[in-house]
Amino acid sequence: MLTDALIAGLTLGGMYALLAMGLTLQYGVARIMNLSYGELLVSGAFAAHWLFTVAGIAPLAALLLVVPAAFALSWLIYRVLLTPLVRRAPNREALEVDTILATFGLLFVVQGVLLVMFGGAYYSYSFFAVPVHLPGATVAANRLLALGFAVVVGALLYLGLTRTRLGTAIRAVAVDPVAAQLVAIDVRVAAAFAFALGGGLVACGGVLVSMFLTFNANLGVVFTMKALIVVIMGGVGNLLGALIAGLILGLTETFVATWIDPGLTLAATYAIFLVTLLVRPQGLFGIGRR
Amino acid sequence: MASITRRMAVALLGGGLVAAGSAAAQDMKSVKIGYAISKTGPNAGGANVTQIPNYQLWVKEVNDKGGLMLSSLKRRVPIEIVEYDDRSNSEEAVRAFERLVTQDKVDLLFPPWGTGLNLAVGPVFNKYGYPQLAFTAVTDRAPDLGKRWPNSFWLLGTSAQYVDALVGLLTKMRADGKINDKIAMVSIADGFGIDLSKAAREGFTKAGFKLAYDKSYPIGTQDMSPLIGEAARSGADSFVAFSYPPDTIALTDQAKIASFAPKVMFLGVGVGFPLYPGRFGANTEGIMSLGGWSRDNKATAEYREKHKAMHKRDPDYWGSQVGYSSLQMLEQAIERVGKIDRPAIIKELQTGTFDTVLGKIKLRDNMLQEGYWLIGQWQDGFYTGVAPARPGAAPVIVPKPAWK
Amino acid sequence: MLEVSNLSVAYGAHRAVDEVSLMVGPREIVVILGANGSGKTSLLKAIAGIQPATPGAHIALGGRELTRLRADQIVEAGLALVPEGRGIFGELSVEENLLLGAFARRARAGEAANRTRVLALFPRLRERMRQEVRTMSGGEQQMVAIGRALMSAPDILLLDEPSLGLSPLLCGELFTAMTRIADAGIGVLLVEQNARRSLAIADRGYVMANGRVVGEGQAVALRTDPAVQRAYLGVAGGSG
Amino acid sequence: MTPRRLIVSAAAVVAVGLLACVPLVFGGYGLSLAINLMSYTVLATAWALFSGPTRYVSLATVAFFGIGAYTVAVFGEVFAWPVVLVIALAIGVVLALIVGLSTLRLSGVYFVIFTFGLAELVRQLVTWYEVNVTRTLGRYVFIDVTTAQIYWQLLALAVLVFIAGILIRRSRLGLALRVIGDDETVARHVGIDTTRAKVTLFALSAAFITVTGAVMAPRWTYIDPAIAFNATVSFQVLIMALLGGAHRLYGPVLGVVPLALLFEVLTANFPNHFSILVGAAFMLVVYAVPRGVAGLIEEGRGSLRGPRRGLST
Amino acid sequence: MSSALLAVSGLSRRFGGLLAVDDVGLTVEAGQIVGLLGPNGSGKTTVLNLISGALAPDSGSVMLDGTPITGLAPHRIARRGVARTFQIVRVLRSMTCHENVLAGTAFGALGSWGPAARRSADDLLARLGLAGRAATPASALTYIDQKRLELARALALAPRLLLLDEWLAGLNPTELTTGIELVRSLRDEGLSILMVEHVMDAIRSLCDRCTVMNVGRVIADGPPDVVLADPEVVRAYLGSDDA
Repeated sequence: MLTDALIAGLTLGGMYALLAMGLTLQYGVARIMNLSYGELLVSGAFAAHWLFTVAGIAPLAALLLVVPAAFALSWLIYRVLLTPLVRRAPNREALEVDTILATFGLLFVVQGVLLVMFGGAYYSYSFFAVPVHLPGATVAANRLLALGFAVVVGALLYLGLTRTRLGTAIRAVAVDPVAAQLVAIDVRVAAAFAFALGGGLVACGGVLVSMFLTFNANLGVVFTMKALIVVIMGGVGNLLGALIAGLILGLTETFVATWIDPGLTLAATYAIFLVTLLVRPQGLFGIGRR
Repeated sequence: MASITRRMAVALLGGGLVAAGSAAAQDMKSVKIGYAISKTGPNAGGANVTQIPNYQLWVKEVNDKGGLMLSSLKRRVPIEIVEYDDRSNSEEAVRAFERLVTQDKVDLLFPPWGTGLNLAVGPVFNKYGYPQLAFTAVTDRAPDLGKRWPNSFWLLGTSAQYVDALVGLLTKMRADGKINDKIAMVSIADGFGIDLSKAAREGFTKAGFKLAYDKSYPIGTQDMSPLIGEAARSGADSFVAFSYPPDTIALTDQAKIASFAPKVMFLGVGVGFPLYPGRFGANTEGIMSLGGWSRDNKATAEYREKHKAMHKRDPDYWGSQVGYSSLQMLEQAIERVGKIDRPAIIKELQTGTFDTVLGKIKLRDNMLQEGYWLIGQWQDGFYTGVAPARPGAAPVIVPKPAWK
Repeated sequence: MLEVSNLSVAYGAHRAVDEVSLMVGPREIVVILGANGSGKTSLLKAIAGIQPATPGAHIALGGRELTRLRADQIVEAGLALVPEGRGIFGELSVEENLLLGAFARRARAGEAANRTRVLALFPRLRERMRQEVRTMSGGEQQMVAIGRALMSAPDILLLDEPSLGLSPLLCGELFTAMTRIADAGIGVLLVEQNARRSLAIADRGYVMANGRVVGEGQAVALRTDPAVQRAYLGVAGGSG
Repeated sequence: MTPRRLIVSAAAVVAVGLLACVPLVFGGYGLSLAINLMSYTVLATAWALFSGPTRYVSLATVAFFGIGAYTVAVFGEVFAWPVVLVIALAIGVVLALIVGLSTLRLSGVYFVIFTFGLAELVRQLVTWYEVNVTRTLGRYVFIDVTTAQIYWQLLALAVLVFIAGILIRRSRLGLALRVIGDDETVARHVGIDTTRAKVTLFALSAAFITVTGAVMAPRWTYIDPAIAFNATVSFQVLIMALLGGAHRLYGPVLGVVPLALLFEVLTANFPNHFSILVGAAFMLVVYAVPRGVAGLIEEGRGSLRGPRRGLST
Repeated sequence: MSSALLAVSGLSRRFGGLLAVDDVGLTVEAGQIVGLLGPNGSGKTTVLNLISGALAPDSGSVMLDGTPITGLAPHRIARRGVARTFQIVRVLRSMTCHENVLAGTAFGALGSWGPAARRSADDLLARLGLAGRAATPASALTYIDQKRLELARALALAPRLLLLDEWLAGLNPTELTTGIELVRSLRDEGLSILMVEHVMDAIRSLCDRCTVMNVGRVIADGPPDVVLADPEVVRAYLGSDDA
């Protein structure tokens, strides 16, 4: 029963972490509080669904199409819609408010397009839904795959951001965009790259979760909020933080569901989140700003 | 002359109104029907499967015939539709229906989706005297509501009806020695799940069943493995879930992954949705839920074909046919009255007998009392009605076959 | 050789910098003196490209026009600024700050040599390589800032009030370091409040008031100029 | 009283008098629309009462609004209407005090997300309580309050919230809040009890929001947590107040009226493309009206003192 | 020294593993200017933060005129008569100069409000040479004027003790002379001042006493000429050539 809950919690947490990594890049590095984040995730899920049911392309192969497309789309969004806001913002707070408002608008636009294309109905398909027998527990292969992706992608990104000059440059942009220019970093390109990378990541998450979650065009906000909670719990801009916060949330949910009451899982999530914020306002692994 | 009685005055006034109304009716170009429904928001998933397709199908069919036959005009009058999105929000819904009645001056209204919104707009329907044929609301207050708002009709009935039918089935299986007396029950923490689980708790206990596991889970729960794990460990032969579509699918998925194959597997909304067999194929065999269809009912089969032709997908197996039937009832009531006289239409709906895809229907206490399936089961790729016991009821398959 | 002519910076109607011209040669230390609000910081920012200049300005480095370039391209062209408040990446380590200093393509080839030079200049950074910069003292942070700027292999280094907030001891070390930087062939343009010390190490100086250059000359001459003495060297002339 | 102030006061009295006549002139839909405008006016103005000067962006609006509505669902048929409103008010204020004391040291986006989480937490807890303790989810509210009465109550609330706003602005508390909004550290060091000032305002703002929820509840007959704690309310209030300009007392109204009417027109005419159009309109507003409508008016008058969106430093 | 206006003893504060302030004691007699010196990172600003209540000490006590104020909230300490300025100047940017000063008047020791408060705010602006700037937004001021405004706001609290954190830093010699005169005149009016400062000229000409810190500890304390000649102070702080 313990291993069962543990493994279920880890897979759920892995999914949360996967969902949050893109946002931590977009918010932590590109400084865009992207409220339309979940919509892009749902778009990824729809794309995978469409490719699978209509074109017969397996979701894992679909990643090769969807992720670059989402990367390109996000790049475009950043350059066309967000650059003017970045340029006119006198400081970080003003940019935060402006981007919250602008991406809130974007949320409706994307959702509206999805509604026109797919309607409001639920979508679901089955792929890789085979049981994997682990010692002490049985899990769905597709969920395990999502966990694996979260760990691998998280580790790769972490290494990339800390061990390479380019990655360090991206973190420098997060710390101080003005000073970053003074070491010859083209901040516009670096921020756009981080934002687009975040977009690619979230679409990847969308494709993966579409294999086991039932979704419709209205579900984006749910994912945005979950991702936000993970990002803030883990510390903004901190990939490992997102991974660990995701796992903590996942474990909390399954433990509460198993031993206390499934009715309190979401309440427990929020309670943990709120307590974390109160004890460590900068998140588990964040650095206090201001 | 000072002794004109109040009754006379009312009659005079009324006459004047009727005269004015019929003058307008003479050049009536269309029958305006309005509705606000959740095209967006959390309700959209349900509204898009069970409700909107039926509205579109019925309107198209009637207009293809030339419209509603209004004998007072001696001609058919086509239907014109005004539709809004209530965004799954009660206040939006109330205002949208107010707008439909007072601004768009529609002749009739279609109901919104779900228990909450149907109740929210109930006072508006009632205040302006429009018939409200709610077919996606399950509430224990249905009998009271029918009395409080005589213009309202609650076609899906009460949770007690469904639970009674389910308890009946399970009791018989136990008597036949096919299942033990333990039941594992989970329910969504929403009006639907709570009403049904409350009734079920009482019903099961009274019938001598033991609830080995009994929990609710919040809307938006993304992982069902703890629930399924606990249910499997509870030793119950019967698993009952009063769930919403995403959870219904997740529960099925997880049960399959965990190789949890209870002898009775009863799930909530979504089992009858077209995407369910699309997703699980042969694995649906033996799964039970609310609603159900008659395999040998020609009208039903015909409706199914029409729906499929228009929307490129099947209707759902629970609310859809009830919904379509309610529209047929409305059509027949209007044509019998012969004009858009709402009090008369309401009266006809209360008392008349109607010919629908469900068969002959007569409402009692503003509710659909019989003639439709409460419990159904996937049998050989068809979601067939198994309870209540009436002609056409298929024998229940127990135990549910193992997962493939 | 940095040549600036006709440079103006405007905030709305207010002209913070008004048609300034100046030049800095290789191996030369040039100091800009002026009261607070006389436009010195805006001038440096405009040269470095993080503050837009009004049209008509000319900024050239070794004959190459910098005027239309972005800040990052200007660094690439060989001009580095250590801004007021240091502008270091507080949440990154010393090592990472220096690594980023060499982000410019021009700096890659000589990165190792530059690093050796910076560490020779500021030996105490060597033992702090893995430390997060924000946890270091003000003086050490200033060393990181200057070191990072030097890592981009600049031809010209701009320093905005580097001694602000430093103790007298560190201040002394800093001015010594500046001399050694110039000796290595880099032109240094310095904005300083500490006129006495900066004129002591400078070759030439400019005096700014209300956004304009109102005086210039050899450092030796400025040191003895009565007007400069009165305004910038103070009357309470004692020293420790 | 200066003549100008006299004129403004007289105009305000006349305006309130005219607004009070709305239910006598418009019925049905017109009144519904007026209720919508009036309720969002109270909500957005009350929101800006706290968030405008302090620059704490709260998404907890619906937590308080929902509590108001739910109180009516629970006690609506038990007590007389004024008693119900007082109970709602008390619960709202108590929650605001608890939340305020524990959370107001968070800043920026952390506070935003915290308040959003709070609304969800309250919703989850109410749900859990109803499911496991009362075993009913979804309560029926059959109270004899007419639509016109709802409107008048909202109008009264609107008048009160404006009076409160004016009084605060002129008071020492108002100055304290603006100092906090600019620099909280400085505020503390000039002797301002920042916690008390913020919590007082937060509770006052929450009180108005809670009572608005209570007043609106009888319109829906049926209340469950999903209806009462619908997060879109929080977002809508935020957006309206920011569009109008949260740094002015009259700012939020300038956002409420155009946005509510825009939503109305779009939802009536483009039910299938509502989302796209609203989103596009929204983004247009962000790009074209960066300082809120109040900011536009100030620009027109040539004064540029208000900060962008009343939130930035 | 029970007669001291400010008496700090045994003050310690730890940040994580770092002991930023270690058993610090110092006093400010009524009507004195005391200089708090030391290398960067030696804990001077932390001491000011501990006195003004921005931080709570781990141990030790702070007495103001014989009453303990240790660990009180900053607003309480401010109301008891301790005003401060900040190392990096902090004005209320979106408010006018007048409102900036009014913020001090309204919540300080006097807590006055209304016409009298507005008058005294205007008087203070005039005193610091900002007479014509009452309606100007603080953000539009130059650096030196912002420093003046910040001091005016601190004085508006009607403090008994003024904490200046590098208030003279960044001023050119002319401005410095004016600044020194201003601080001296405040002392002459009976205000006690504790100032963190690197400008030696100011220290020599203003301070009655100096306390020097290094790595969180007090290494010297006494009259300026004695302290500044102390070999340990020279080694740790001044350096051998302060040319």
